[in-house]
Amino acid sequence: MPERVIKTFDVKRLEILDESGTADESLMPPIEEGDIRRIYELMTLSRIFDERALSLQREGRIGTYPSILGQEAAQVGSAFALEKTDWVFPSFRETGMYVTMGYPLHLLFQYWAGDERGVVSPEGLNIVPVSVSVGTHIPHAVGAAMAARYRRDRIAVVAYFGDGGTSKGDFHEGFNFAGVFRPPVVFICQNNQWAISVPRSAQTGAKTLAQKGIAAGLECLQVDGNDLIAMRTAMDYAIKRARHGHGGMVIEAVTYRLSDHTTADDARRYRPDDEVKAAWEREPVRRMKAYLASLNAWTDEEEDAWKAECAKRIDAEVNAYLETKSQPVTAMFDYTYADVPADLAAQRAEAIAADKAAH
Amino acid sequence: MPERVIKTFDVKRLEILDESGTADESLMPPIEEGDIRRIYELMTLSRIFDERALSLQREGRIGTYPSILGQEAAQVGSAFALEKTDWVFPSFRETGMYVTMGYPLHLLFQYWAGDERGVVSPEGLNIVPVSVSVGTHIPHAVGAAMAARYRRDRIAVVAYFGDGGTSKGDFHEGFNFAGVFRPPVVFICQNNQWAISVPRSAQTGAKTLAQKGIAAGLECLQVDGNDLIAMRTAMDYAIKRARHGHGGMVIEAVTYRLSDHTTADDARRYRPDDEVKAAWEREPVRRMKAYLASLNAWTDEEEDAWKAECAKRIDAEVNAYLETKSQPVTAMFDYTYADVPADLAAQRAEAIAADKAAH
Amino acid sequence: MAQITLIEAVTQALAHEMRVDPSVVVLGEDVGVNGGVFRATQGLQEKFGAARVIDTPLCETTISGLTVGLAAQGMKPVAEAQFEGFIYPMMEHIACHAARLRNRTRGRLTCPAVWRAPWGGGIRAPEHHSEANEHLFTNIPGLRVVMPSSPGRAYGLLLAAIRDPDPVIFLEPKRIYRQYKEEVPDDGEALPLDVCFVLRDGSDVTLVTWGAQVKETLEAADALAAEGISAEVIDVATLTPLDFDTIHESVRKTGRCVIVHEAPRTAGFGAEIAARLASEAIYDLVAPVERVTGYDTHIPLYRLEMKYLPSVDKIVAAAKRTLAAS
Amino acid sequence: MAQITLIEAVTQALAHEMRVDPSVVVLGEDVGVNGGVFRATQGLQEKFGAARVIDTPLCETTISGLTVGLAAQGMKPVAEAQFEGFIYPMMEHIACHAARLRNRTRGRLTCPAVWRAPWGGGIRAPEHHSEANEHLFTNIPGLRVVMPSSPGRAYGLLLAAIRDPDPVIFLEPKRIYRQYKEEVPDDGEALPLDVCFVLRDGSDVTLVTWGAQVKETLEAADALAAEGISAEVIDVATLTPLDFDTIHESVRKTGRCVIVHEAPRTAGFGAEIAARLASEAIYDLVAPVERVTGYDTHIPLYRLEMKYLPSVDKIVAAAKRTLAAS
Ligand SMILES: Cc1ncc(C[n+]2csc(CCOP(=O)(O)OP(=O)(O)O)c2C)c(N)n1
Ligand SMILES: Cc1ncc(C[n+]2csc(CCOP(=O)(O)OP(=O)(O)O)c2C)c(N)n1
Ligand SMILES: [Mg+2]
Ligand SMILES: [Mg+2]
Repeated sequence: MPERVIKTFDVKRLEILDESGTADESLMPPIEEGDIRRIYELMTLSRIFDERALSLQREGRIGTYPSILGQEAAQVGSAFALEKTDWVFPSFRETGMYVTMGYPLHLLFQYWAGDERGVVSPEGLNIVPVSVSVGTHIPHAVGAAMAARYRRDRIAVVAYFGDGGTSKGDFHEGFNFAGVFRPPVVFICQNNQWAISVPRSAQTGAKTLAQKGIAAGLECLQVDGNDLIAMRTAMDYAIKRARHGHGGMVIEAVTYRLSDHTTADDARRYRPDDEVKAAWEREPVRRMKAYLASLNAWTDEEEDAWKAECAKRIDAEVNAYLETKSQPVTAMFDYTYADVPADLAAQRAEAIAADKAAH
Repeated sequence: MPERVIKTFDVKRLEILDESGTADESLMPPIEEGDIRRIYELMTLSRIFDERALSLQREGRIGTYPSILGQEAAQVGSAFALEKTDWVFPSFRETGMYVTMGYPLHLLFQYWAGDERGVVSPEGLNIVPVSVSVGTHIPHAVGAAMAARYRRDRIAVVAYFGDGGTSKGDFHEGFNFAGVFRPPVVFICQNNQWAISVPRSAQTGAKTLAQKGIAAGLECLQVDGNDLIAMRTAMDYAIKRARHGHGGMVIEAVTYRLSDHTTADDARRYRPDDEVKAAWEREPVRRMKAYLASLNAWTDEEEDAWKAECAKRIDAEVNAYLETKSQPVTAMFDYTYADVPADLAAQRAEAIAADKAAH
Repeated sequence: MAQITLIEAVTQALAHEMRVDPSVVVLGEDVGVNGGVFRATQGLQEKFGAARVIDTPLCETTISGLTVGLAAQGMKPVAEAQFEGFIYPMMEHIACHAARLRNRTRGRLTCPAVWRAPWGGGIRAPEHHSEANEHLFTNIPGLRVVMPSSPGRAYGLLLAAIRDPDPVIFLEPKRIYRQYKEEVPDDGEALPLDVCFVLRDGSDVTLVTWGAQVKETLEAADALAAEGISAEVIDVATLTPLDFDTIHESVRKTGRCVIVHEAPRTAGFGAEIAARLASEAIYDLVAPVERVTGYDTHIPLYRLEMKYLPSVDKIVAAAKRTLAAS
Repeated sequence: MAQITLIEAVTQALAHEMRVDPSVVVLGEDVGVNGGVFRATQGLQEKFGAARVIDTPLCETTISGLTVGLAAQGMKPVAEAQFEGFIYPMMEHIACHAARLRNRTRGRLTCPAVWRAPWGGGIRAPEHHSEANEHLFTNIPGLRVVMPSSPGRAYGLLLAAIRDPDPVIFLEPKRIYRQYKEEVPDDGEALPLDVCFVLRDGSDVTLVTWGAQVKETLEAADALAAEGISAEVIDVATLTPLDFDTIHESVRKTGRCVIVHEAPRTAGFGAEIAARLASEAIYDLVAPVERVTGYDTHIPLYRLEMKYLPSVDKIVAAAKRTLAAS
């Protein structure tokens, strides 16, 4: 059938550090060595937190936990570009972002141990609660960005979600809205190749997830999500655009979920070992370390000292978590409304009595 | 920021008859003159039905009605490619499709006059009820296509929707699903430039609606939706692909809603007269007539005779509708479940009694 | 002072609150240039600009989610569902996010937002335009579900809803949008939420209802009065949190209760009121509680819809049954 | 014969029906290769192939809509919502399409589909994984809402749900998925829908419940028996259409009723049962109807969730209140 082309779209990809940690110098952005070290430290800290969370879960001290193993660069690299005044709308697998933003880490243990207080950002940090319902936070982020646009706040709003999240209606509607009004929102899709047991290839017929931005008229870019330098570079660009009123942008960070989906999952049921083994070759922490080593900016002693420091810090966070008392039974009533309605106050009294009777 | 292009997409457009009705002969498909006449007749019949529906509404003999004025080519041209065994999932503005499929037209009056029986396809015709909730029928169509695929039925499933419909989550999810499993479904987006008062440009930041297929990895095409020959050509291609197991396809039919949104709307509140005037220059019926005339395939006498015939036919349909008795009060109970549950049977008896008492 | 209809009272309340509070924004399909398909937002975009009266794309899920995002940032969004039949895709954001934001963040983030929707049948509308589905919201903690039944209450309750620090579902009985006019001063005086309104005093039977059915119920009370039966009429107004005390007080006096609503009977909100009576007022009741409701079927297309809805006759008959029972 | 758990009974029923009826297909997230996150569909894809056990993308709206489309074409789809907290985006297709397809087409098209969802709290799960939101469905005509409470009833009721010519919402109390085993012959024998099951005879008080709470309620009956109080226990099983006769018959005998459910109290389905009692059994009742339910708050994260749920103590106390009242 004869037709004429009326529009052409390119999907581009950015990668700077290769798998061995060698940088393409022609693409290397100006970036201070201190920053690079700092970023590497945050990646390591994230990984050590993650390991500890897994062992706390095995010991029954926290509940279901989603590991970020393999996604440290995508998270730390993107969050490093943010200011404290920006607003972050995470999915449920963003430990690296929390670590980077300086969130009190004992709260994360507390949240995964079934305590609402763990997901409340302290004043001065703007991270909304984890979005367990996949993709639902995307329209929230667009709404927050619309509020910023209305008030002319010079902030960016960032939403994190996964490859699975791109199949949801919320994703599409949120993107489309952002394409129309162009508020300052940056969408970071961590394509870790799996949505529980569903591989990326069965999630969508699209060849890239970045191209989903085309449907909304949004600028889009695929990035090697295991390449910290590329992530940071792309994110700096996207955030700057957003802050300067140029509208939303989509970053597909191609990475890999090296662990099970969560501690409630067993990935061996559905994915081949070789795929995982191959993915380990591309994992971001070793790659970054190699790069630092090539700059002579990181020694084995520094590595050991930092790891020891991380272990100490995480120990302290675990202790802080373990020492936190449970909320009283009234905690389930007191934030339902600004004031407790009369009937609810009666139920609250019932609950207090039932709780006393049970002890 | 330096990047490399990893994927390129073209959006193509098909147009064969220009606004004056002159065909680009190099693009003209083999098509019998009889078919062309027949298609023109269906367009005219659709328009006359539409006019009559509007006047019945003004007389209070039917309820709210959505006119298809200006969209006759998009509807007749696409429906003409269908077989009776295919399944059609219409939106609420597809009179031209019903006319083309040979649906008993008095039923349409009945439906818009608030009688469920009006939307029940007679056996042998597979048109599911009008989808008033915009976009919700898109996943249904994909489901029906999945059933066809499972059973290896050699049919196509067609879903009609508007430019507004492309903003809904159902649209995206349905498209994405179709992109993964590639069942035989053809999506026809009638981009009539308006969703009630919201213009196409405020509906999405995408430059074309066709490109929304890219997000799902679906083949997509923009067509001059006022060009009957192009519509038919595109649709033949899409249906053939679907029937032969090559998966779904999106056709954006660019057209214009010349009338108000429905009889409950007043489009002068929100759109400029000149836009409408300009759109009349591109309307499909006159264009088609000019083409037929250029072929010497249609005379003024034929035109007059056919219009008289249409008026007669529509008169008969109006009478058939007006003579249809209302359903009894029990009609609201008898199709709620296969069998009426006990409590509902009691309510049914209540309703019969209340109805008797009221007379 | 001019007399206004219920829908004009909605517009008046929106305009008032936008005037006094710059954090109030209105969003939805066709709410801007077109002023809403029922004209509830007529003139607002001209007055307050397109940044505050936002014509959205056709995407109920995101209108709802956007509302949560805006409210979480301290705005006071008023979202419109064009008809209540299209509110389903808004549910997740209402139930899982709006209603819980305060709870999830221990009060750090809140959701002072309003979801407005034209509600109910009786206007000869197409399919999905006549729903009475307040049940979707009444079992969800953290929400208020409010329904006005007169121009004055529309104005006062909508002001209260916008000012309320928690999310409110504001259902507008479209059948009475233009049924009659009354004087509604634009004085910014809100009416209390969480309170039932006693519209008519009576001593023999309590008629409890909300929304469009208030009209039929008041007429039924007239008809009963003509036969010497004294009916008290209560407009629930805020369904949740329910002001059961006002209902209970009335039933203490009358001993009889007829609940009227247009949603299907089974598990409609009338059930909650009857349940409270069965738990807390059983010794006051001298007759079975009656429910006059829509049937447990879908509201039919418009040819039959009036036969589906509660009517004066049905209400009168039910009230008489309670009197015959004791 | 092997003893099986409730979740194994679900798998057994699915496998049975897929074996005997080629129009049965299963779809949802992770239902194929992974066998479902709870293993409800374990082994089905191996047995019946990927064309009949469909791993979908992550799109609840479309899983639900697809189910309507498949069913309209004469298939018998069984869709899974991975948790009931994610069922909200499925609502519109259930309420506006599945429940109405027969009605809209005067019987030409029907929707013989099942929506399965793990339901309720008590498994120390993350947010949105512990919902008891059956209220979403109980006011919707044209649906059946079914909840099993034992392996045997899971098998028999799920077979019935799949065979039913109308759409069924099948809510599986995940807290008791693996609580105990019982013998469930794979004989293809369905149990009746629209019927309450009397699990224990008693004469002093009727305890009415469904789903996971059946366990606590039976234990409460034991505890009451130890104190000389004879409690009848009814498992509602099919919430709508409700078999009120069985409940009424019991209350006629006992004069007292305690309704137990884990959803919030206000406008929970317990209200409907209490309302029916207030309308049809008021002269049989000798004490106020009691509801032991979740509070009108969101179910808290898992640290506090057991304090939210009804407990044996709370049920016993309520039953005693009904005895003290008369
Ligand atoms: C709406 C919704 N449906 C289902 C689930 C259950 N679930 C949790 S995570 C997940 C997969 C998410 O995949 P992806 O978006 O790729 O994120 P990832 O887990 O890989 O980080 C699913 C299906 C959920 N949380 N929310
Ligand atoms: C889900 C939903 N939201 C809102 C409406 C009200 N409504 C009816 S038609 C329409 C605009 C549809 O625009 P489009 O999809 O372009 O179709 P068109 O009317 O132009 O044929 C709207 C908003 C609806 N019917 N369904
Ligand atoms: Mg993933
Ligand atoms: Mg349109």
